[in-house]
Amino acid sequence: MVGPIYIIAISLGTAFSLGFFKKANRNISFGLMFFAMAFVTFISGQWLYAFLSHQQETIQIFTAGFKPPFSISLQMGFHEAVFLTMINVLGLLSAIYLFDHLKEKGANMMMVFMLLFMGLNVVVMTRDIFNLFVFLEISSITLVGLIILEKKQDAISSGFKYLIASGIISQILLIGIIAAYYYGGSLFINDMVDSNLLFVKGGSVAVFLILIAVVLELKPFPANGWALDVYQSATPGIGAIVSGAVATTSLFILYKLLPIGGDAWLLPIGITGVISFLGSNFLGINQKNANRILGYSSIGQVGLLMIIMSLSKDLGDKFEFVFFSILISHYLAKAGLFWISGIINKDEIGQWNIIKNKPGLIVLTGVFMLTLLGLPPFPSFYGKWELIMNLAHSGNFTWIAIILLGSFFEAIYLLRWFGKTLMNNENSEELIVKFHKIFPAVISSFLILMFSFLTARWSGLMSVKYFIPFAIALLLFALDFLPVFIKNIMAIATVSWYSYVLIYQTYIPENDILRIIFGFIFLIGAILLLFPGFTFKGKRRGFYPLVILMFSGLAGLIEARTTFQFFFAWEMMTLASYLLIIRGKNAKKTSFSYILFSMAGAFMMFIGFGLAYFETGSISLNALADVLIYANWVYILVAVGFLVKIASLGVHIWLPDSYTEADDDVTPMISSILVKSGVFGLIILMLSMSLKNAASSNIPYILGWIGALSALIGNMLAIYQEDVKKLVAYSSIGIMGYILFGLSMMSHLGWLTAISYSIVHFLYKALLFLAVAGIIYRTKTRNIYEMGGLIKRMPLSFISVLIGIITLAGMPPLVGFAGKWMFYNAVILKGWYFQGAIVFFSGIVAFLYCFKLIHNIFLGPIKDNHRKLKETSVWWLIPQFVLIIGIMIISVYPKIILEPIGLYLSMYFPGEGLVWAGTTASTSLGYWDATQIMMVFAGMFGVIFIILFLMSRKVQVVEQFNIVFQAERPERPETTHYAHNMYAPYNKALGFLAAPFITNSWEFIYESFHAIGDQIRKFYTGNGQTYALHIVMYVVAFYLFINGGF
Amino acid sequence: MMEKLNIQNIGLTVGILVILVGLWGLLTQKNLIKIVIGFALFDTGTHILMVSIGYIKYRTAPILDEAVDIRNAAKLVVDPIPQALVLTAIVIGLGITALMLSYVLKMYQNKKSLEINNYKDLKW
Amino acid sequence: MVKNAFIFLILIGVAMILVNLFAGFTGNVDLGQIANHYVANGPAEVGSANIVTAVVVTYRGFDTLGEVTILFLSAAIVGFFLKIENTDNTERNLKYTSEILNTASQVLVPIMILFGVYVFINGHLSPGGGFQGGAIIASGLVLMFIAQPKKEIGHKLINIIESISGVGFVLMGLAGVLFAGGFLDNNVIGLGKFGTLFSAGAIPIIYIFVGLKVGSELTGIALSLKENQNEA
Amino acid sequence: MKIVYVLLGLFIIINYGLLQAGVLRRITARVGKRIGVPFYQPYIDLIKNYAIRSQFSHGVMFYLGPVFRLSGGVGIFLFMPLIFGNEIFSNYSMAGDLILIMYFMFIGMLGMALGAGEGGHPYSIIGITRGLSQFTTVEVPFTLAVISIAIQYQTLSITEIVAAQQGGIMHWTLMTNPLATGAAMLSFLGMMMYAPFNVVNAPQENPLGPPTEFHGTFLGMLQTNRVILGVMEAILFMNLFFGGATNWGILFIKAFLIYFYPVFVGAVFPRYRIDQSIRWFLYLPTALGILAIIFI
Amino acid sequence: MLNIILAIFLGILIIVLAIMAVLNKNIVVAIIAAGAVSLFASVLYLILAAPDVAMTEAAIGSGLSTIIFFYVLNKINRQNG
Repeated sequence: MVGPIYIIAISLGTAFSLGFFKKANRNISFGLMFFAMAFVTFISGQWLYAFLSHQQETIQIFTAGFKPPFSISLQMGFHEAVFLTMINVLGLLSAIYLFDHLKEKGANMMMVFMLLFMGLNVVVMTRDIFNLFVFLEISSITLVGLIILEKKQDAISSGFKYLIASGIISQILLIGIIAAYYYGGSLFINDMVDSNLLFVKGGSVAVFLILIAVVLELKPFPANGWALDVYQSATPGIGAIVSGAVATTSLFILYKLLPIGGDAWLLPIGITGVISFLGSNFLGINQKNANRILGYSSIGQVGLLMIIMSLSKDLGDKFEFVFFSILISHYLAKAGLFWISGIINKDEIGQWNIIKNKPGLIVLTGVFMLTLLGLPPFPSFYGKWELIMNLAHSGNFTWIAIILLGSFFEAIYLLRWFGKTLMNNENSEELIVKFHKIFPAVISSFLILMFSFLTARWSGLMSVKYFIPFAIALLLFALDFLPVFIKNIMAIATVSWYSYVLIYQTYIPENDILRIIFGFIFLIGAILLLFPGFTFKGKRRGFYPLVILMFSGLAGLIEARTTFQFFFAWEMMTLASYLLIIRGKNAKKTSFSYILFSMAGAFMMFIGFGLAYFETGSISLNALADVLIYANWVYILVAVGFLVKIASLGVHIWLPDSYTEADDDVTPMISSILVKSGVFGLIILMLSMSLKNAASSNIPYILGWIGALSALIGNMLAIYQEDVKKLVAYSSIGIMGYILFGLSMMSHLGWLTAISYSIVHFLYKALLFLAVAGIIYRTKTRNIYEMGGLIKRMPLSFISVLIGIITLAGMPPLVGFAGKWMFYNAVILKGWYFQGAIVFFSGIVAFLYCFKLIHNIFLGPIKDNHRKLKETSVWWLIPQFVLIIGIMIISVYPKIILEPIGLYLSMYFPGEGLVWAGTTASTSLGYWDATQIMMVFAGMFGVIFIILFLMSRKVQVVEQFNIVFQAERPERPETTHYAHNMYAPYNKALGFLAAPFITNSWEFIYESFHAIGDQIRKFYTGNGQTYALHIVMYVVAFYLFINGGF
Repeated sequence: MMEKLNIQNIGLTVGILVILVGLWGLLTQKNLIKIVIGFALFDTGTHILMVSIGYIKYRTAPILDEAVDIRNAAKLVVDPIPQALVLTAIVIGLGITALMLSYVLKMYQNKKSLEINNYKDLKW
Repeated sequence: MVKNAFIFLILIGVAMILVNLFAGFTGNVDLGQIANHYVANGPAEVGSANIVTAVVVTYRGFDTLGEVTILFLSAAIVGFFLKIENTDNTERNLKYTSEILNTASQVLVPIMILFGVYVFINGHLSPGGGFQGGAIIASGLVLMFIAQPKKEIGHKLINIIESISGVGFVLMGLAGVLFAGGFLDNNVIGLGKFGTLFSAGAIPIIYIFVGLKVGSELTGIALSLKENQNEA
Repeated sequence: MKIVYVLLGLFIIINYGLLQAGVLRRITARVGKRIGVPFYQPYIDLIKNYAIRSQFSHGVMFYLGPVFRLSGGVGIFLFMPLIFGNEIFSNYSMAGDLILIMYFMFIGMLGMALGAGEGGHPYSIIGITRGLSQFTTVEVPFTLAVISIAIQYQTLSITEIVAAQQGGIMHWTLMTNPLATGAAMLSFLGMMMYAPFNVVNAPQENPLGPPTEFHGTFLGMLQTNRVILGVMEAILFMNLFFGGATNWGILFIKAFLIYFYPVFVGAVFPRYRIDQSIRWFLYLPTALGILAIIFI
Repeated sequence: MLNIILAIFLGILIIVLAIMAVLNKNIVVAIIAAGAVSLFASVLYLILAAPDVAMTEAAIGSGLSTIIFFYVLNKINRQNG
């Protein structure tokens, strides 16, 4: 094995000898430098391997042949090896990335570049505090040198700011060191830890100075203006180094020196971390400059890692895992983003849409951003889970709240940014991507994927089978070059196989009704809804991997037996659906609100699970039932996550636009399948918690009201929509409110209604959206006023819509009525009359938009440009008619679904179910015989029809009145539809119910955040002197805080 | 009071005062060169502080020449370590000062101003 | 004004911290354990009469390596930084200095350089060493620049001296790893007779490298700034 | 056999409805100091319409619209028990309860609206819009009243509701639950679409309105439906609030009186605009309905 | 005792010069004052029994750095003119 001392010797030797090559070919210099760095990386990697593979002991390297404390010693242990490897790998990648810069600037800059990493290496290894100071100076000087790689005025002045700031910090450190030497008698860190510095008057101040200097090196908010300017102005390759290598090293210094301060310092470090984490992420929301955002985010992440470090005692043996997984995510992803930023070379994030036509870059950007956010399957997800759960275990809920709040802030700006990268791009500026620029980012993303797998395995939370969907998604991603047709077949095959395994092989033998039902909705539904994919031409890049991920996320929900599995699947599904939505042309803004609400909901759920874990000490879903003390809290928190997904009133504002703007075949998937995940979640939650738990009984009551109001407002809003998809989308809010109401009744009938309605809703909502999408596919417009009279052109679609709305409106004889009927019974038996009345009113309101939907599209005069339209593609129609058949079967014979569900529910709700006598279902209140009704209706309808037919033998078909263009040309297109704004009087009377006050209040909150952030960030005046003052103030304030001066 | 009045304490006091004066200059002066001067003073103050800490009353420099008995040296000389550290620190300080000055020069070349308030292009 | 008052308050806070830092300061009575070791065993272990030198070059030689690197870096960065944009500036507007200075420099410069060399060669015996010697040499050269602006010392020469001495330093360090107790151990060659010029093992050699290196680096920095000054 | 009885019942109801319509038209004419049409005029209209041979259609849905409409009306008849205690005239009420009837009303409306919609005439969509809008709010007090009586009688079966009201006028819902009855009777005004809530019909009064579109056999079916529907709604209210009927005589009397009430109100009050009527239903009748639930 | 008096004298001198370096409007004076601070500090080091440091400070702190300051100042003044 090559000794660690060679890291220094080789780096320095090479750097010094580069002086010989100053005039020589720069490729040679670069080759030398690169070779040396590669060798250094090899040394550190070799040690890491040794530590991982066999029981390598931590070794000490003594310089000058004397033992410490008499000489400077270096240490090579497992942690050092890990950090060194990270730093050096980044160094190598950065060298590749900066190849052209370095080559242009010549040997001088190569020396500087190389010595930066040498300095960081020594800083990690050294056990002598003064030595640490010296090499820290080396790294800051080299960094200042590298800032001017690109000669910009900004870069130079920010370099000066950096020099001033780091100069002050190092002086503070120096004073601390000399005082510590005086009081402790040694510069050897191990001695300092052992000595009683803290108990000597003055010694504790020395420790304070040392540690505060280290903290300042971590660029804590708000004493970090200088660092932000560097991030912003230096070439992004340097940003990658600062946030990837320098910050990592600084964290290691803190880790190394923190023991000097002892336990008393843990809390202050944690608070510093909190301020950094919250503060910089909060201010990040307001930023528009890409590199500066990354700077804010870096500082935030470092804050998080400081928090984790300060909580090491609470995390126990999970500390390493948590710390490492979050660190590695940040390290790889942040560097990657900086690199991409360098490729794009645009300051404003608004201009990032230049990568619109570079799918590879988009994928990379996505991977990095999502990694930063801690979404599955990336390493930080597992880290965050363990972090939160272990904190919950020891009851640190304040910390949890802080961490999640900060993460949420971070999510806001990162996701907004991600949305902007996908914005439509008008200017056709061509982006040239050089290989050596993209290569490091690619490597970094591969490493992320590798670590995703490794951390997942290391966490012990995931079995291998959870990676199957990822493997399939990756495979599909690799096969992305194939035409849609083949990929669609593959996707259908995959889902079919999955549903065969899950439903047929697992649930049906187990007779697990709930899982059969939802498995059916999620997976069989998926198969049906994949059919329209055949109509798409071209490649549809990236679509199929996401679809597979989404559906496997849904399947994972059903499969989940622990809260972790559930949360994992939940996040994965959310993520995949977000990415699917964002593919829509104008879906950037709305997908942003979708993911924000989802993330907020998921975080709530996270806290809820944590709370449950705190009380029961188990992550099994069944253990939720044992939650007693905090039952209400758990219940509320977890339910919020589900309520977001089903778009309950208050958190519904994401839904309409998301549905509308998503691709036409994605919309049915989301609206009819994805939302059911919320329903399923609620069912699981309620089954586990409420039924066995009297304490939470008043929460369902509140949920009931929320459901009722959602139903009302959703339907109310639907009737005014002129966008056909939006109309159906709002109706989803209504229907989901309806289901929520049913569930929250907590009675046999209520649940029967809700569950059966979930199935029915799946059927007709998929049907409606498919039909609508099929129509849009032909008419190329979503505006309802640009359609009309299509019944003759698209009779099959008309039948679909007709069946769909009859079911939706709950008219007999179709199965929609079953819901209404059971509902009445349930409401009256439960005694929730007023909520029930509201739900009924909204059900009638639903009738209005149903009619609008079918009338304005299919009836009335046809538009001129639609006269030649054909019926929509068969691929849209196949699933529609399968769904219609489904509806008809259940309509004629609802017993086939209602009876098994009833049986299943009677396990939980004994009594008060439906009593079946033949085809008649009855409750203590009323009775209903769907089969007979259907027969009577059919007979009656037939007879009347025959009568009419006989009496009107010679019917002459004539054109409609065409009153549209009678004399004047309309100025606005919508006025050409004779039924435009058909519910104007309704709006006049009840329009206030549809006023967007919820949207407005959310926007107000969002705007206030911006305004506050905008004011706060003013203190970053840009003046280097002010930044220096911030540092000094920070030190004084910290001192006062620690010594209780405040 | 009088027993506190020894060279060591004088050194410490001077060091602290120079540090404060240097910081004052660093934080209040608007001229870039004066800021660098402030920093250099800060640096010098720290060095004085460090050397003072190593001092021991009535002892001589840690050089074992004819004046110092080698066998009894430990009782005769002052602490060499702070001195060694200061040596290093002085050189580092020079390096940083030189860097700062070259930055000042470059900034001046670009904007023709030594006023620090004129270098606020990056902010927020 | 208000801001200055505020800064004043902050500085009072700093003063408070520093005063607290030395609140427990009583003044040394005896050497600490480590210093004691250095003074007591230094002559035997390292062979240097100047204990500071022993500490700087051997016991804490690694720091010195870092320190030299820092100077090296500043020189490199300053040189790189100020070199740019005036490469094509051939027209030099030189001003002539006074006769006295000119004559004095001709006498003084060689003496200063010699003195510098003396200082770093004798670093292990008397006060001074590589840094001081290097600085003195650099001062001498700078004096020469002032007196005789026409006189040129190429960057190239400086670079080569710098590189050779740097590599030499590192190689000495490695020699310590290979032939003695560890990196920068001065025992690679015999310690010699205590108190003589050829003693203290590798210390004089290292100090020669350090002296050359520091001298060339400082000269390099000065040269970079000076060259720049001639540009209009 | 059932079918025969059902058809018999239907026959009775249609005839009764036609007569009642004629009589009421004459009465309103008298109130307005006019002579009015003969009481058998509805028969004449009906026969005339069915006899017209020339037919125009705008398409399938236009053709099916009246079928749907009539199906809705007949459906309500089919699922409504007519005579209490009479197995023969309980129709198919064993197939569904009160809720079924409430929702069956939609079918006819939907079919009619679709048919009219395909005609493409602007007046028809105006009428439909108004009708649907008003109908949503009319249903609110009615729903509340239904819930109220369902709570009261703990059943949703019409037959059982009627059964619970037997034994004299004091057992009628009218007496036992006057608030619910009040709410329901107010919403009944809206259901029957007489003034002041008949702005819905305004387009039809226009010479270019839907009746011109739907003509001949179509119009005949619509008229048939209107006859049946009017009577059946009256019978529904009779069953729910006025003790039902144990024989045809009582049924005729009660139905006539109930039917007469909106006509009477309509003769007195002027029309509301549609937004006014929406608000009106959501104020007083709804308040009554809520009270009915609270005080049950 | 003499040492102490000398030290006090030097100390006062250093502080006065330092204040001068910071407050004096003339940058040339300020630079010279700062150099003088280093120079007198090196004398103080001698009193503090640190000849090595004294030499370094004299050569580097008061010598080279002052020269560098002047170089830069000179350069700036030339650009100005």
